[in-house]
Amino acid sequence: MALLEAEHLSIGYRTRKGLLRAVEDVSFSLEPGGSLGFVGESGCGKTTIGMALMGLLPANGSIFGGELRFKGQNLVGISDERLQKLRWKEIAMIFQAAMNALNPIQRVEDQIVEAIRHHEPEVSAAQAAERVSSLFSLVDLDPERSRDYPHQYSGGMKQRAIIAMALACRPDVIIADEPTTALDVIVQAQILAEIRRVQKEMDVAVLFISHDIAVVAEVCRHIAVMYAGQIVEQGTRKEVFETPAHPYTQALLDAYLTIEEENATLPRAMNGESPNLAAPPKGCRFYDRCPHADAQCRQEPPTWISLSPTHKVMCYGPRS
Amino acid sequence: MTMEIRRYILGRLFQITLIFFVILTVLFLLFRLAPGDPVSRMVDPNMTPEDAQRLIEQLGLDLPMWQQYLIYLENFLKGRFGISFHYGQPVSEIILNRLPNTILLFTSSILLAAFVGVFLGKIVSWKKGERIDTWVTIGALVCHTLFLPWLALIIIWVFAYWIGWFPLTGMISAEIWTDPSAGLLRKGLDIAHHMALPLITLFLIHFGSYLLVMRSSMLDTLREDYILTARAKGLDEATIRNRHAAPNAALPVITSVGLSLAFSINGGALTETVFTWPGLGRELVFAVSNNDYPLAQASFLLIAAVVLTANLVVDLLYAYLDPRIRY
Amino acid sequence: MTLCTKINRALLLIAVSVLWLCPPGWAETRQPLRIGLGEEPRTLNIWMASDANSNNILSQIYQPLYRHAPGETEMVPWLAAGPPEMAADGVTYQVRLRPARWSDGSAFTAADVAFTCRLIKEFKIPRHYSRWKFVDQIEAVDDRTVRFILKEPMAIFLTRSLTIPIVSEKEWREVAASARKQKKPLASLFNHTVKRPLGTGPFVLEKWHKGAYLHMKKNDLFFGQGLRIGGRLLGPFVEEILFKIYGTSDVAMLALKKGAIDMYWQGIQPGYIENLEQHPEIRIFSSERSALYYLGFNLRKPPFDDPALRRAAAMLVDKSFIIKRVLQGYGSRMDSIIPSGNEFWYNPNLTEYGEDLNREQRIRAAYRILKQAGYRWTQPPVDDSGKVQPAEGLRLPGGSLMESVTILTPPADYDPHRAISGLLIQQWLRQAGIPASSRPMAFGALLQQVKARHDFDAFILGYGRLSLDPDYLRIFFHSEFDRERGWNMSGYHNPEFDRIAEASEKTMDLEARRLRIYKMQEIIARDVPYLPIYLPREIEAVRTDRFTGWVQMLEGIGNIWSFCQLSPVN
Amino acid sequence: MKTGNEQRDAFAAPAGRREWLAGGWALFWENPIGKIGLILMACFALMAAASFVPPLLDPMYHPMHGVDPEISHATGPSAAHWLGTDFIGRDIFSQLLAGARIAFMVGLSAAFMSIFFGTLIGMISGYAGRFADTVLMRLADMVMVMPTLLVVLILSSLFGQLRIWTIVLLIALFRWPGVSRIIRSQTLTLKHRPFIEAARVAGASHLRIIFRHILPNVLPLAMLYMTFRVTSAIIIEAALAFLGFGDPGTVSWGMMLQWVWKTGHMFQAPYWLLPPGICISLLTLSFYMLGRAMEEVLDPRLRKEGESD
Repeated sequence: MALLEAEHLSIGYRTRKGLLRAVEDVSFSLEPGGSLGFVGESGCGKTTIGMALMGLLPANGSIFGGELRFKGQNLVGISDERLQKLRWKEIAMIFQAAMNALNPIQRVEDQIVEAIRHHEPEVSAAQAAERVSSLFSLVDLDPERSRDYPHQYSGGMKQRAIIAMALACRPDVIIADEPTTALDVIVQAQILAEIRRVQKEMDVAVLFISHDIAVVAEVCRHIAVMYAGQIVEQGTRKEVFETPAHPYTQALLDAYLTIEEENATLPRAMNGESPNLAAPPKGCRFYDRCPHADAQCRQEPPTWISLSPTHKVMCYGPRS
Repeated sequence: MTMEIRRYILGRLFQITLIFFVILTVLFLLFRLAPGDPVSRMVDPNMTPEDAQRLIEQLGLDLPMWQQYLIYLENFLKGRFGISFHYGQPVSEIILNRLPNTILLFTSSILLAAFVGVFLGKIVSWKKGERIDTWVTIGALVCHTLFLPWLALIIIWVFAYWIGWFPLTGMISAEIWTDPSAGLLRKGLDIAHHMALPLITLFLIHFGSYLLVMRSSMLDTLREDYILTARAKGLDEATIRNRHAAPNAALPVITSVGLSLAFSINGGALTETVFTWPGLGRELVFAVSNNDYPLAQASFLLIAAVVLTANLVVDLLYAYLDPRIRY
Repeated sequence: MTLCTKINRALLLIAVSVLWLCPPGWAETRQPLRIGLGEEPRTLNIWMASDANSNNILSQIYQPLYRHAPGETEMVPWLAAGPPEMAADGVTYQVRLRPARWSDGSAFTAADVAFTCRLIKEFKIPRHYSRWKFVDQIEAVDDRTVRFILKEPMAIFLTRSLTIPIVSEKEWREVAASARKQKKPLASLFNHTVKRPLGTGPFVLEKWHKGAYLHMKKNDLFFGQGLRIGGRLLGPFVEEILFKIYGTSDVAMLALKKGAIDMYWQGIQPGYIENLEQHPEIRIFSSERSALYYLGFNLRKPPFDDPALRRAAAMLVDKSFIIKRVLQGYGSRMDSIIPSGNEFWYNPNLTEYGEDLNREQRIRAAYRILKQAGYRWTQPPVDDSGKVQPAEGLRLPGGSLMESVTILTPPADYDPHRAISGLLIQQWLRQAGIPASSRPMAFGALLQQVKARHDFDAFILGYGRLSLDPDYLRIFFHSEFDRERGWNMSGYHNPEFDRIAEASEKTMDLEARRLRIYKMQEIIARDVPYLPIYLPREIEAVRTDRFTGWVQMLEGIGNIWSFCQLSPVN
Repeated sequence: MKTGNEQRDAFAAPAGRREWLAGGWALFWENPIGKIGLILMACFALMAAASFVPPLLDPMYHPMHGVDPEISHATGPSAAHWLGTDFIGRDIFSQLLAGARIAFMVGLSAAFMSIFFGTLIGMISGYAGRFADTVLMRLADMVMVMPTLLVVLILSSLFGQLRIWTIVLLIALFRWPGVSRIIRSQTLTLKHRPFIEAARVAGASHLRIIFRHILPNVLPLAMLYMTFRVTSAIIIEAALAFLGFGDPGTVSWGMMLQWVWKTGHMFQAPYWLLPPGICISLLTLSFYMLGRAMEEVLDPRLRKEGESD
């Protein structure tokens, strides 16, 4: 039975201009120890899914359709107490803005110990501290530095500390929402290697969210490409990377410059903007930016076409 | 105490002494340039012109300005503030008698206002938009803008006269303090009994501003990422509010308390005058209207010193609470 | 910040317990006499004490040889056994002393009297020295008699010199000795802090808690105990007195109504009377005062150097309006420098400017005086048909336009009556075209400008406690006193007045001196260097439920006779 | 949601300003605090305007000299005197109206002057930097530490009774540090903005840059702080008058309270004690509310600096 399953999940934000349908009819599943990557432009709803999982949607956001099951239990409409027990014990999260994700006036070790002892009250302070230093060495941070304050850490060290905190209660799933965006490329590579190693060693399922398809491809076995609140293509890393079916996925891959090809042509810039989610178009949402769009795409919303047991795409004329 | 904080304190101390010295000099010049002198106040027809002239010489008011300044500085450094023209007593004696009363009333009212302001600000910001939030905020706004002397008069009228639970004026009741059988506790309670009304007045005026600063600072802090992390850690609302949001939000309140100290000293002087609380503020108002140079100068210097030291304490408290400054 | 919440709760707990714990009224075990003071006394040093409250306290301790008694013009012997014996040469006086003791038990002797008088002469102590300048020798003949030898016969010797407070040699000998060695002897004498004054009076100071109260106890060694002086049996019959300080008269009135004090030793505003009268246990005394509140002119420069303008101004000022409106009826109009309460010296038949005239008549009278003196207007205050109209463009007899004149008054918080009177006089003078404007000023600055620099047109000032001896008439108007810081502030020079004034100082015979004083008052009323305006009455309030026996005198009930005769009701 | 900087740039360009103002007004009016503040201030402005009427009706109603022929003591509200008379028979209602005029005049002019000083010094020290900056800021620290009321008290008692305009100037001289500190930090951020660099490259003189480019951007902020300065100016003038050091020539609310207090009518004449106190408190409340509402419109980020009285 899948660790995490979403069926026709729809999430929206109540705004002055009406209900903003940030996520529309999304279905996916995550196996224990598995890794699923969500990739897409900013504003395509990938972070909203992550927040919905943790029950951290802002006041005006809510799940208005579909189901979200974690270990068979539906998370939609769950009580606060249940949710608080679930958070960090079973689902942990790494945020994008590592710069001040840690409380600036509390020692880093105390913040991690707080998480541990909140969920496992029987653990003594000494044992918790001991666990923190082993976690620090796991993410190759010098345990001596655990007593320091967040402002004494570099960006990369902060992100490693957050990863350590995420692992503190041995969760089943870690949601990583653009963990490396704020870091420079070298540190980015180290952090990604870190996440991969940790996932293997601790057998933790990872749900990776990023706008950079290469980063996602490096960490996740399964990839889901999202556009304007919908998953437009889903499949294994190899399938989506090598045989992209949806024009948007192809555009994303073209935008990803590889240094191998000698005469790499500059990618065609995509014109047009993403649709208005408060009043989404009837047909395919990628219509006005899709080079192969035709009348049919405008009229009827496309349906799922599966290219292989694990690879499916939402588009009329798949052009591999 | 690491090197940074020691250097920080030394820097601040140097700055304070510099400011204090400038205030000292400006004050001296101010008093000497002004028309009118204490001797001219004596209206008694028996005071012949020769008497007046002799008195001026005795009080040293006829010396050239710079000479008076040197004597003034020398006396100041030796802790001798000169003799009050009005009371004929050494000024230091009067100040020693009055300063503790001002500090007692001033610090207790500021502390009480700060704690209640922070406490209520924290609670109210958590319930933003609800009825309690609008009512408490408007209440704080109204309290903060009440005209202090007028509020003091109303409080005396209602609580001291009409209901009659509290004494009308002063700091101690003569009956108790002259009664040999009165013990320390009874005398202490008597002071507290007299201090209740001025304390409430100052508290009402000040807690409003601290509440408003705390509330807006909390609203800002709630948008910070580490609050999201705290919530993601599954902590309950109360822990998030008290252990993560409030301490960070309280820091700007401390600076606001520091900045408004000079303003609250004004309030202190007004309260003391209306409640006849024998503090330095009231003494300054009298000394100023009696042209009593030494007492007015010394009272103002002491009040400036109280404000400066309070500012230093506030800065140190801020440095202590915020590690980003300490290391 | 759990630490912070813990402190929070602790503080709230304390605040609540304080409020809950304080029982409203404390048990009344003893019955002290409780007196409210308007302001904290300045000092216990008798030589420095120039404010009313210090003198109120010290007058219970230090006693004079002679003093005034209610209802008698002659001075009553107090520390002295009988009237002073004057020798034929008119300059030698001998005073016999009553048997008395200082409050520490040591004997009161003639040496103390001699010491005190020599102290005043040697240090030239302000306010007292001018009354002892003309005394040549002071000797203690024996323990109970003192001889004084004057340079020349002086009428004011009995009434002014022998009423100084006598201090004990024991208390002041070392202080005077060390003061003599200082660079500034008088200042060090002034700055000597007296902790417990040694006196011969009815009460002794027990404790002065600065900023709060003074506690006095009965002096068992008081010489007057059980004696009958000035026709009155003296006590004191009160064991203890508590003097409490009240910053504002409002709060003092509340204390009186609630019984926290038995008497408020300060004149109260007429505004309180109506409310106080509703309380049966409160009695209000309204007493005559020996005071003078007046409008002074500057005779040294135009326009007020012209007596006609001064008389016209005197005509315009509606004194009864001020008394009815500003003093709410608690006061009487003044037409002479000497207050009517001083019956013996007061000249009742002086010219009263504008007495019971209405507004129009007053303006017409002023118009006539100014027209005769040669003043012109572009638009006169009275038109040809005799109807009053707004006046404009007043021109001096010399032809030049009169510039605006300012009337300086103390600020409203110092004395609301004088500030308001200034405004009213400004309006009245403008009705006759005199461009006057009243400007309140800080009291110290006002005196500096008027008394020291003589830089003013007109001012409103007053003297609260004028001595019963009319010698101040000479000090105010004798040309000798028209100099910097001198009391002849208006710069009045009249040789005829000077001659009479010098003579009056030396006439020993009362009736002869009285005629001269009458003549001096007439001259001043004619030339109007000062225009006396009003004499406020001293309004005091007491509770009658605990103590009775207040003695009413000139200047009110706060006098030694009251404190010696006051007794508990039960 | 626009971040702070974008919002600031929005009103930098002229076209954006009209749109920003319209948007700002909507946001302001929606906020209940802003609405109450504006209504209260309008009432007091009406009172101040109406204060010229009573003396014209009948000289008896002149706040300072107008004395009722029949009444010569404090009486309760009556047909002739809506709020009763003071201790010598002057009409309290006309005094209240005159007090409104004085309060507005003192509040606005003192606030304007302190903002003028504050902005000037703030811009200069922010723009000039180095020596001028340290000197001016140390001066600001020194002035900020002084209790304004007590200082003005000392000055007013020393130099004789101050006229109302000297009091206004003195208040302004001691209320500018708060503003100059905020304006300085604002100027520092603006100094490195591209359009300032462009102006400097184009050869604009320092003065032109300060007044032509920095000032317009700093002005909305200065206006915001003006409202807070108005409140402290009114309070200080009233407190001064209450202690008896106000300008005796003018009838201000503080002066009325001083008369009530000093002439012994505090506990007998509520009709005389309550109105001035209520007016001072409500007027300061209205300006305070106005300030807070404007603050939310102008720039939520500013709240971090906090405003001190």
